[in-house]
Amino acid sequence: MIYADGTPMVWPIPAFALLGAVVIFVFSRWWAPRTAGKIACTAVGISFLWTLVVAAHLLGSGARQLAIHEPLWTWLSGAGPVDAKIGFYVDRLALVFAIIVSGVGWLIHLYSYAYMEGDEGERRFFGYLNLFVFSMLTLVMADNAFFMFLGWEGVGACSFLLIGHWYQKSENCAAAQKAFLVTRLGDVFLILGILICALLVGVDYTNLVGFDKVRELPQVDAFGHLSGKTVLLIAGLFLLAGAAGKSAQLPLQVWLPDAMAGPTPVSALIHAATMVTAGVYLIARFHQLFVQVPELMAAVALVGVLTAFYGATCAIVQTDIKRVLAYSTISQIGYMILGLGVGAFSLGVFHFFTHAFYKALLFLAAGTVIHSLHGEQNIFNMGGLKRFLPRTYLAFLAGAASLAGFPLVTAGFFSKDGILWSALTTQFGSVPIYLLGLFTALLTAIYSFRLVFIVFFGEQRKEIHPHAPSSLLEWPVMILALFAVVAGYLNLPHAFGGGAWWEHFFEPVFKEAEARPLVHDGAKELLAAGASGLLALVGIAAAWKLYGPPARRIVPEPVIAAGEIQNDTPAPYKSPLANLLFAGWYFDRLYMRVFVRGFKLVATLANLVDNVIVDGFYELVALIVRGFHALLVFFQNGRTSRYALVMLFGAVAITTFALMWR
Amino acid sequence: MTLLAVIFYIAAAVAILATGAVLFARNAVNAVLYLLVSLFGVALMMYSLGGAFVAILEIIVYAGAIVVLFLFVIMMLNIARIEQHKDLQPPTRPQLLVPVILALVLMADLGIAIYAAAAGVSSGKTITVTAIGETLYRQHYLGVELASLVLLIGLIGALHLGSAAWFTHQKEANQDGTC
Amino acid sequence: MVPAEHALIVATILFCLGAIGVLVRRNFLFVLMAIEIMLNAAGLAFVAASGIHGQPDGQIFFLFILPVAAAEVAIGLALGVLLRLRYGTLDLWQIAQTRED
Amino acid sequence: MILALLIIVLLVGAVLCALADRVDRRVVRWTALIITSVDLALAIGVATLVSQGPIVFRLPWLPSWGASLHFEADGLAALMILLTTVLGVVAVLISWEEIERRSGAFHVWLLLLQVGILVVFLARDALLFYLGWELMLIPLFFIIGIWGHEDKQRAAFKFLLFTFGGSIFMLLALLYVYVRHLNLGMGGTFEIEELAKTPLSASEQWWVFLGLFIGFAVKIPLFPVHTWLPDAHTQAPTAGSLILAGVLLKTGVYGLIRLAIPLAPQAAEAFAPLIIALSLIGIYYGAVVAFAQRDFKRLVAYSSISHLGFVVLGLFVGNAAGYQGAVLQMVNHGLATGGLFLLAGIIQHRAHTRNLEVFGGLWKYAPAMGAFLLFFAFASLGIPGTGNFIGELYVIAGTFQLHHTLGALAALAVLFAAAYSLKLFLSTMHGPTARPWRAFKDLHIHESVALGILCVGLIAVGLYPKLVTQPLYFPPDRLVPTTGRVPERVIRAEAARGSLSSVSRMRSKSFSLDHEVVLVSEASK
Repeated sequence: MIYADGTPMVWPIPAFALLGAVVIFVFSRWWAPRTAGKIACTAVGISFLWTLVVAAHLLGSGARQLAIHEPLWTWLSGAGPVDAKIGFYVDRLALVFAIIVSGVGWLIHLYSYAYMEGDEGERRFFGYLNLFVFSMLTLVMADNAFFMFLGWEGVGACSFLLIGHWYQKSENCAAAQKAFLVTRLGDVFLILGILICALLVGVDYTNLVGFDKVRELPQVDAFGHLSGKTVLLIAGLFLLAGAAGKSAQLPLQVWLPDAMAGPTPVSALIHAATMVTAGVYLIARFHQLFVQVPELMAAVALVGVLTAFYGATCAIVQTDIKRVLAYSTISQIGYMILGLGVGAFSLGVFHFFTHAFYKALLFLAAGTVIHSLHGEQNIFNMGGLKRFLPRTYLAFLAGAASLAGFPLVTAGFFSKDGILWSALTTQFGSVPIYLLGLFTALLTAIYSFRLVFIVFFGEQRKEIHPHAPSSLLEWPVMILALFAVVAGYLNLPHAFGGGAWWEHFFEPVFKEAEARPLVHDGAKELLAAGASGLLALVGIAAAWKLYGPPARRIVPEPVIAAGEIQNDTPAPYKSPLANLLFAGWYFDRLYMRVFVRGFKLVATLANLVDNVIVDGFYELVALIVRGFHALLVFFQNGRTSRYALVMLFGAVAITTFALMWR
Repeated sequence: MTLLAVIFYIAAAVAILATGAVLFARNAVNAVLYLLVSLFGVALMMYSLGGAFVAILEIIVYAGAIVVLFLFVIMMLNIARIEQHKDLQPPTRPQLLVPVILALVLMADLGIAIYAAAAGVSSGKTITVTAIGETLYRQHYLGVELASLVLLIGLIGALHLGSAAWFTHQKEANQDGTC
Repeated sequence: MVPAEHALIVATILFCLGAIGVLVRRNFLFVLMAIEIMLNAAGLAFVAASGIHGQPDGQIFFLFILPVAAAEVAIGLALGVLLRLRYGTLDLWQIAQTRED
Repeated sequence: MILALLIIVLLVGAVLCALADRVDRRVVRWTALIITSVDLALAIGVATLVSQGPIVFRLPWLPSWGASLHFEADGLAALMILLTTVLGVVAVLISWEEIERRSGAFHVWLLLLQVGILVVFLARDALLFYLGWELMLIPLFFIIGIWGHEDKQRAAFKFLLFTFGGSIFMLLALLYVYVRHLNLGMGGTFEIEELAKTPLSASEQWWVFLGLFIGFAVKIPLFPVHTWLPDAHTQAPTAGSLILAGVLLKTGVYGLIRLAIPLAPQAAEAFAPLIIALSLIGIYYGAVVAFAQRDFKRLVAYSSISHLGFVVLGLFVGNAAGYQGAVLQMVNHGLATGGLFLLAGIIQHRAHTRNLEVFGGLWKYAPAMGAFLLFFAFASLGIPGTGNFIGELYVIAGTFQLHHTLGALAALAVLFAAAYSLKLFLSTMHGPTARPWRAFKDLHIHESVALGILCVGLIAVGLYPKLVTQPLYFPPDRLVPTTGRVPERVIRAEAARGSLSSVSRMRSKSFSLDHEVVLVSEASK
C-alpha cells in the first residue's frame, strides 16, 4: 500500500475503520459480542498505525513533500460549480487532526472494550464507533469541501446513533434527535457557505486561493451585485454558523449537555476530542477566507470568547459529573475559536491538540468513577474516592490541572496562555476580549477543581463500596494523563526559552495568513503568562475554600438521582442565578418552547389545512356532481305522464324556438 | 257570413265544448258519448270546408267504429262509475297547471304560425269523390298499400293480445271457479 | 266562405285539449281517448288545408290517418284489457308505483 | 427490436400468470419473478446499448393519422426503464406472502401496469404516449381497489378521477397542436419531434403548455392537486404503492421533459417562476404536513410530495446542475421511498396496523428491519453517501445559481426532511417498547433481498453518481433542453471565474430542441 514513488497511500486510514464497521454490522450477529469489540479495536489500531506511517513520511527528516494529494474517482461532475472528486489531501493540519482522531480514538476503543462489557447492544456500539472514526477521518482528510461534507454529516449521523445507544429510554432518543437536528441546522448553513465559495473560487483544498482577488471585485454578479467583501462576509458567516452547529458554540450549543445521555466513551470520543472540534478544523481550513474580512475575524473571536464565558459559568453549578465536563468542553472550544478568531490559527489548533488529551482523560476518568459507582453520576453523592481509585484520582488531577491551566507544568497552561497572549497582541485581538478570556480562565480553574474536591476529597457520602476498575480502564487514562502534561512543551514559547516548535511546524499551512506577528518580546509575554498562571492558582485556592473538605458548605447541596438531569429538569438550587446557570441560561427552554412547539403547531395546522381546505375543495366538487344527480332523478320517476310532459315541453320549446329563429 | 260559415262556427263550438267535457268526465261512458259529439262536430266542420266525403267517412269509421270499440271495452271491463274506480276522478287544479300552460304556449305558437302563413279563405268548392279516388289511386297508391299494411298489423296485434288476455282469464277463472 | 285560419285554430285547440288530456288523466282508456282527439284534430287540419288549396291530397291524407287511428285503438284497447288483468286496475300512476317497488 | 421485446415479454408474462393462477399460487409468483427478472436483464441490455446511440423501433400503427408505434430509448428513457424494471422485481419479491387471494390476477395487473409505464417512457409518438398514460391507470386502479386496505374503493376512485381529469387537459393540448400542425399544411403526424416544430404563437404555446402542465402536475403531484396521493398510498398494497411512488410519479416529470417543454419552449420559460414557486411550496408543505402524520404510509406519501417538489424545482431552475439534480432525485426517490414503502408493508404485514403511536422499541424484536429503516430514513433526509444528498445538492446548487435567496430557501427544507424522517424512525424503532409484540419476526430472506437491492442502488448512486448522469449526456445535442434561460449574470460570474474552476459556457437562445448547450462534459473538464 505504498505508491511507486514511496509516498504511502492515504486511503487505507479511513478504509480500515470502515472495514471494521462493515464487518461488525454484517457478521457480528453470529459471533460473540466481545469479538465485535476486538475487531473494532484492531481496525482503529491499524488506522492509527498507518496514520503514523504517513506522518513519518511527511515529517521525516528529508521530507520534501508538504502534503499528499490522492484523488480517487470523480464524484460530483457536470453540474457547473458543484465539482468534486473523492480524494484525500493530507497536509500538516489534516495530519494533526488525523493523529488525534485515530490515536485518541484507539485509546477510547480500548477503554470502551472494558467499559461496555456485557452491554445489551455491544455489537451495535462498536460498529457505530468504527463508523464514527471513519467519518471523522474522511472529514479531516478530504481533499475538497463537498467530500468533507460527507464526513461532516456522517459524523452527525453516528453521534445521533451513539447518543441514542440505550434507545429504551425516551430521554436518550430525544437527546439524540435534538443533537442531530441542531447540527443539521448548522450543516444547512455550511452547505450554503460551501456553495458560495464553490461559485466564487471552487472548494478544492489543493488550491484554495483567490479569495483576495474576489475581495477586490467591486461587484460579484452571481450575487445580486453585492461587493466582493460582503459576499465573502456572508460566506464566512455561513461557515461560522456551520462550525457553531457542529462545535456547539453559541447559539447552537443546546445539544451538547443533553448529548451526555450517551455512554461515557462516546462522550469522551465524540463530545470532547473529535467531533466537536470539526468546527475548528473547518475555520482553520478556510482561514484564507476568514483573514480577508476583519469584521469576520471579529465575529469569530466574539463567538469564541462569549461561548467560553457561557460554558464556564454554566459548568460551575452543574451537579452531574458529565454535564460539568460537557459545559467545560463548550468553554474550551470557545477558546479554540477565539484563538482562530484573533488570527492565531496554529495556537487555536494547538489548544485543540492539548484539549483532546486532557478532556478525553477527564471523561474517561469520570467514566471509571461512574462505572465503579454503578451508574451514579451526581457529584454530591460521591466523595472521598481518593482512597478507592488512587490511579484514576491522579490522572483526573492531572487532567483537571491541565484544564485549569496550572502554570508551567500542564499543557493546558501553555496552549491557553498562547491564545490569551495573541488575543492581546494580534491585530484582530482586543483588550476587552483578553480580559473576558482571562476571567473565564479563572472560572475554569474554579469549576475544574470544584469537581476534584467534591468527588475525590472529603468523606464518603453514600455507602457505595466501589469495586476496583479493571486494568483496561486505567492504563489508557494513564497515557492520556502523560500527554496532558507533556504535550505543552511542544510549543514552549520563547519567553520560556522554548522554540515555539508548533508555530513553525504550521508555518507552511497558515503561511501569510498568520496575521499574528510572532512578537515575542520576552518581558511582556512573561508578565502575561505569569498573570494567567497566578489566576489559575487563585482559582484553585478559591475552589478549595468553597468546596474543599474543611470548608463549611456555602453552596447548598441539591441531591438528585443520577441520569435524569436534562436541561429542563426542575432547578435544584434556591438562588435564581444558580438555576439560570444550571439550565444553560434557559437557551434550551427558549428553543424548546419557540421552535419545537411552534413547528409542531404549524405541522398540525398544515395537516388540518390539507385535509379540510385542499381536500375539501375536491370533496365539494364531488358534492356538486351528486347534487346534479338528485336534480335529474326528478324526471325519471317511472310515471308515463311525467315522460309525456317532458316530451310536450320539448315540442313546445322547439316550435317556439323555430318561430323566433325564422 | 254564408250558411256554411255559420254551420262551421256552431260545429267548432260544439266540438271544443264536447272535447272539454271528455277531459273532465267523471264517468267513462259519458266521456265516450262526449267524444262522439265532438267527432260529429268535427265532421260538420269538415263538411263546411268542402270535405263532404271525408266528413261521412269520419262519422262512419271514426265515430262508428273506433268510439264504439271504446264503449265495448268500457263495458267489458265494467269501469263505468267513479265510486269503484278511484282513477276516474278528473284532474285536480294543481295537476292541470303545467299542462295547461304548455298547451296555451303551443296554441299561441301554432296560432302565430297560422296567421303568419296567411292561408287566406277556403276555396269553398267541395272536392268530389272522383277527384279523391283519382289522386288516391294514381299518385298515392303506395300510401294505400301501407295503410292496408298498418291495418293488418293492428289486426294481428289485437288478436294476439286478445288471445293472451283470454287464456290468462281462463286460467284464473278455472282457479276460482267463476266463468 | 269559411276562413281557413279559423279551421286550423280550432284544430290546434282540439289538439292541445287532447294533449292536456293525455297528461292529466290517470285512467289508461282516457289517455287513449285523448290521443284519438289529437289524431282527429290533425285530420281536421289536413282537411282544412285541402279546403284552402282545393286539392284532394289533404283529404287523402285524412284517409291515411283513419287506418292508423283504428289500428292504434285496437292495440291500445287490447293492451288496456291486459293491463286490467295483470294489475287489476287501469290507473297508470298506481301501476307505475307497483312497478317501482 | 429490444425495445419491443421489453414489452412483449411482459405481455406474455401476464398471460402466463393468468394461466398459472389455475395451477397454484406459488407457481404464479415464480413466473412473475422470472418474467420481471428477464425484463430487468433486457433493461440492463438497453442501458448498455444506449451509450452507443439511441435505439429506435418504429412500426406503422395508424398511418392515416400519422401515428406510429415509435419507441426510442435515449439516456434518460433507459434510466427510467431500468428503475421501472428494478422496482418491478422488488414488487414481486415483496408481495410474496402479502397477496393471498387471487394472486394470479394481482400479478397480471402488476405486469400490465409495467407495460403501461414502459410505453410511456419509450413512446416518441404523442398518441402512443397518451395511450400508455391511460393504460397505466387501470391496472393500478384495480390493484388498489381490490387488494388495498380498509378504505380502498374510495382511494382507488380518487386516484383514477384525479389523474383522468388531468389527462383530459393533456389530450386537448396534444390535439390542438396536432390540428395546428395539420392545417398549417405540414401533414398530420403525432411524432413529438415534428409536433415540436409547429410554429405556435406565444399565447397558443401558453395554453398548450398549461394543458400539458395540468395533466402532468396532477401526476407529479404538485401542491394544489396532490391530495389523491396520501389516500392512494395508504390504501394501496405494498407492491402497488412501491410502483406508484417509485415510478408512476416520475412519469409526470418525464412527461414534462419529453412533451411539455419541447412543445411549448417559450411558454415553459414564462411558466418557470410559477412552477418554481409551486414546487417550493410543495417542498415545505409536504415536509411540514408529513411531520404531523400519525400513519406510517401517509407520512412517507407526504414526504414524496416534498421530494418531487425538489425534482420539479431542479427541472425548471434552468441550468445543468438543476436538470441533473432533477434526474438524480427521480432515481433516488424511487429507491429511497420505495424502500420506506417496503418497510411500511413489512411492518403492517406483521403488526396489522400503520399507526405510529402504537409502535415503539421494535429494534429489540427486529434489528435487521431496524437497520434497513435507519438506512432508508437517513437516505430520505439526504445523508451524503446516498444518492439523495447528491440530487438535492445539485438542485440546491442549481437554484442557488438562479437566485441565491431561493437557493437558501431550498437548502433549509433539508432540515424539515430531517425532522419527519427522524420522527418516522424514532417512533417505530427506538423508544420504550409500547406493546409486547409476540409475532414480530424479523425480516424473511426475500424481504431482505428486496431491500438489499434498493440499498445497493442508493449507495452506488451516492458514491458514483456518474452512473446516472453519464448516459444523460449522450448525445449532447439531443439532450432534452433545460429551461435554457441562464441569467446573464451567472455567465459573467462563470467567465470571471473562468481561469480557476470548471469551464462552462452556457449560451442558449431559447428552449427549442436544437439550441447549443455545452455543458461540463467529461472531455473538457
